[in-house]
This record gives sequence, structure tokens and C-alpha cells, in this order.
Amino acid sequence: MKEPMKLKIALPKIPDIELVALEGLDRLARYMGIGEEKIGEARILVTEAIINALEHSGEKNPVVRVEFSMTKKELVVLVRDYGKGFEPGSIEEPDIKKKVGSKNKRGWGLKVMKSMSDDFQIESGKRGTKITIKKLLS
Amino acid sequence: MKEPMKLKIALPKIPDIELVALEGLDRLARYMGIGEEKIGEARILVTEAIINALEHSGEKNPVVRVEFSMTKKELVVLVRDYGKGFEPGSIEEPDIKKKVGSKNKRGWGLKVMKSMSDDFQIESGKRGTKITIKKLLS
Amino acid sequence: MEQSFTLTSDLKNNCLVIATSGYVNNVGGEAIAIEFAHHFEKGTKHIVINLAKSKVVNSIGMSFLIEIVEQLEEVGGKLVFTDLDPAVEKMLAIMGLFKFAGKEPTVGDALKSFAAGK
Amino acid sequence: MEQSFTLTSDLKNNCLVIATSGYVNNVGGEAIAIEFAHHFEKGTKHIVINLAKSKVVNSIGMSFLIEIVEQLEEVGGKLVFTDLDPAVEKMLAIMGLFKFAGKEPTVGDALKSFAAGK
Ligand SMILES: Nc1ncnc2c1ncn2[C@@H]1O[C@H](COP(=O)(O)OP(=O)(O)O)[C@@H](O)[C@H]1O
Ligand SMILES: Nc1ncnc2c1ncn2[C@@H]1O[C@H](COP(=O)(O)OP(=O)(O)O)[C@@H](O)[C@H]1O
Repeated sequence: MKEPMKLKIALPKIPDIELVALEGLDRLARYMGIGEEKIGEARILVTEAIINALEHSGEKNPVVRVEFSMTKKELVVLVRDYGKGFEPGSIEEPDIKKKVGSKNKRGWGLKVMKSMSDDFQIESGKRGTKITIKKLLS
Repeated sequence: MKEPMKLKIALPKIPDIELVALEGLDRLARYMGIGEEKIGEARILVTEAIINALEHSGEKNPVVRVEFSMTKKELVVLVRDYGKGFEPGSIEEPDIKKKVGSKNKRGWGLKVMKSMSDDFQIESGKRGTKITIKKLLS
Repeated sequence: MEQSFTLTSDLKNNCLVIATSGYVNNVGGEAIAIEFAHHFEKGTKHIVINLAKSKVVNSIGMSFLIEIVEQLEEVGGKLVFTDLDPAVEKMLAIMGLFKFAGKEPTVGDALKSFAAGK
Repeated sequence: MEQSFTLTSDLKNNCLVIATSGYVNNVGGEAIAIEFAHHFEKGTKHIVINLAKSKVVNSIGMSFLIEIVEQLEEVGGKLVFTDLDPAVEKMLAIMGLFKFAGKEPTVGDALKSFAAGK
């Protein structure tokens, strides 16, 4: 049981396709005996990473690769797209007080991933974006 | 819409993990507007191919790769394992009349896949088995 | 998540009615066979398996049902499937199960067919 | 398959109670905002959103709820969330939504808090 369990998926862009990855996450987590609350947070992390990759890649037919690597202690999630990339430092932190009253209410994904994960890395460039999320499970 | 939609998964061996692939199949099929009965048959084909690969590969920690390629007209499913392989010609056709009264009631997967698909190919050798299933969808 | 396998069982006019829910895999198939054996020992010869809530089954799960028809053959009993999803019905047909078992649209129809001594 | 998003809405003591089911994605979030707007126009100022049956939400869906608190702010109304999954609650907290909205364990509790004029 020391070896992490792995599951990999390459997803096309169709509505709610991120739920396929969540099904895999749920089955891994239940098999490993992970508690409901940790599973819930992992679900949110994975969802946010995938919808960003599918939406912002800028490609016509994006493919997003998702890799789960899970032990009883820790989940590592990689989410990769092959899109136009972005400069994480240039993204403004969202603030609810400013969002109330302004037109664009969105912009929460990165903040949620940063806050809910135990480690969050972005590597992004012209050939796409790779998000690495670590979440402690016990 | 002429380009097939693709979804790929690499699955570890844990109970009912084939349902992750079925979730992907269902989402693709609904997006493409495939009828319920065709989806139902595709589900059975995919399930049988995956459980065979996970069970019979002979590996301790098998990984099974599943690829869906779907148009409105046709689904192509590839299921690959990296196990010990087998000689399809040496597998006896199951017969319900013989199964009733004999000890081993199993042995239906290949027959079901052959009968329910529109084309069914096995390539098997020392480095594993690749199953290719075609199913017409309209 | 696709719900896990569960079953409910009822006795109606001496007929065992098993209704499943969720994926009928090896565990589900075995659970049906065990539930059947339990009632078979006490003399039940008529059984209805309602698969309305099982849209996914596998051939390992289905192979456990051959044990049931085998035991029923010995005593002149009968198994009837109801509420079959068309793809599941096709699978059972491919396996040849309808050579030994009946099928009816609903549990009510199955019970009627038993009452009529079919 | 995870069920698709649906919602039910009820008026109880002048309070709009929306209960969701399934994934609250962009479509689900927008559906909540539209249902709210419909009642808001007619003067409803109190709203409860029961997320008991939504274990999965995304930040796009949740961002539509900011529209709701914004409109309520203008008229001195209030939004209360109930039956929050702990992970969903954490997400709303990260977004800072509880600076503008309340939370209660159940719809009953939320209605009581409105009745008490809290
Ligand atoms: N995978 C990605 N590829 C390109 N740009 C991205 C990616 N992920 C995030 N971004 C950029 O970062 C911004 C903030 O993302 P996020 O916080 O998730 O909020 P939202 O997606 O609602 O805008 C996005 O609007 C986009 O410009
Ligand atoms: N992917 C595979 N790798 C190795 N052997 C296989 C594979 N698939 C099928 N087989 C062989 O073919 C036999 C028949 O398979 P099948 O018809 O699916 O029935 P069952 O799995 O119930 O035995 C198996 O028992 C196994 O010996």
C-alpha cells in the first residue's frame, strides 16, 4: 500500500466532462478509505483545475490531461493543457467586496485552489499550462 | 462534427473502476445524442473488455488503457493491457446447456463482445492484449 | 457515482421477488444467488428478478444466475426476469439464458404468469 | 452518472427557498440567479439556498450567487445558505461570501432566523 494508486484521463471539451475525473477520484478515494470531507475538498480542487484548462487554453478542441496519484496520506493531481498559457503573477486576487457591484463576478478558481490545497504550483508557458496540486488526506 | 470525439483513461485495478470509463462513455454519448439502447450495448462491451484486461492480465498491479473515439455514427473502443496475453483460438465457445450442471459458469465475456459489437478484434501476445471493438451508433 | 449494488427481496404468493439496484458485478451476482439459495432451501420454486434499477451488469454477475436456473431445473421451478433494459436483455439472450428462464415486462406480469401456471 | 442540475423553489412566509440537486456549474448557478431575479422583482427580500443535494459545485456557478447578494444589498435583503457540504462551505468561505450571506444547518433554522429578524 506504499505505492501510490494512479489513474490518468485525457478529456475533450464537452459540458461537465470534469465529472468523469471526479468519478475516478471518488473511486480511488473510497478504495483508499479517505474521509468524506477530504474527498469533498479534493473534488473542488480537481474541478477548478480542469474547468480552467478546458476554458482558458484558447484551443478549438482542447485536450486536458489529468493524473491522480493517491496514497492514504496524500493526493497529487496534475492537470495539463496545451493551450496559450498565462502569467500567474499578472492575475489580480479577487476580493468579494470589489466583486459586489462590478460586472465580472468570476475569477475565483486560482484563489480557491491555492487556499484549499496543501501545495499549489503553476507552470505555464507558450506550450500550455501544468497545474500541480497536493492535498493531504489524513 | 466529422472529427471523432476522444477520451482516454488509464485505470488501476480497484473494484468497479470500469465505471469510471462508463461515466466517460455516457457523457460522450449523450453529448453526441446517441440513443439509449446503443449506449446500453456500448456500456456492456466496454465493461466486458475492461474487466477481462484487469482480471486476466496476470500482473500484480495492472494498468488498463481505454480509448474511446466516437462520432454520431460509430464508436471505436480500444482496451489494452500489458499482461501475459492469451491465444483466442484456444478459448472454447461457452454453451449454456453445458454450463448448467458444470462447475465453471463463467466464460461469457468474449462471446458477448463478439455478438454485441459490429467488429471485434483481438491482438494478443507476450506483451499484452489489445481489444478493438467497433459499434455502430445510428 | 453509480450507486453500489443493493437488493430487496419479497415473498409474494410463494414467489420470491428480488429487485436489484446498481451495478450487477460479481459481488451483486453472488448476492442474488445467496438470497435465492436461502429461499430455495425452504422450498421456494418461483423467482422473479426485477432488474429495473440495474442499467449496468457484467457477464460475471450474470453467470451467477446460471446457478439459479440449474437449481430450479432440478425441482421443476422457474426464474422470470422483469423490467429488463434492452441491452441487458440482449446480453441474457446472447448467453442463452432465456432457454431456461422467462421474461416479462413487469413483476405484476411475472406473478400473473406464475399464477396461470405457465 | 452524477445527475444534472435541477432546482425546486418555494415561497415560505415571504421567503424564497431554493433547493438544488446535482452539479452547480455555470448553468446551475445561472438558473439559481434567474429564479431569484424572478421573485426579487416581485419584492422578495429573503432567500434560502439549500445545497443539500449538491455535493459538487464550481466557482463559476458560485460566482452567480454574488449577483444575488449584490441585489439584496440594495434593498436590505438577505441570503442564507443551508445544508452545506463541509467542502462547499469552505469554498464559500474562501470566496468571502459569508461576509454578505448567512449560513444555517437547515432550512427550518434559516426560516426561524428570518422570523426572528436576524
Ligand atoms: N489553464 C489556463 N490557461 C490559460 N489561462 C488560465 C488558465 N488558468 C487560469 N488562467 C487565467 O487566470 C484567470 C483566473 O482564473 P480563475 O481564478 O480560475 O478564474 P476564472 O476562470 O473564473 O477567470 C483566468 O481568467 C485566465 O485568464
Ligand atoms: N485480456 C486478457 N488477457 C489474458 N487472457 C484473457 C484476456 N481476455 C480474455 N482472456 C482469456 O479468455 C478467457 C475467456 O474470457 P471471457 O470470455 O471474457 O470469460 P471469463 O473472463 O469469464 O473467463 C479468460 O478466462 C482468459 O483465459
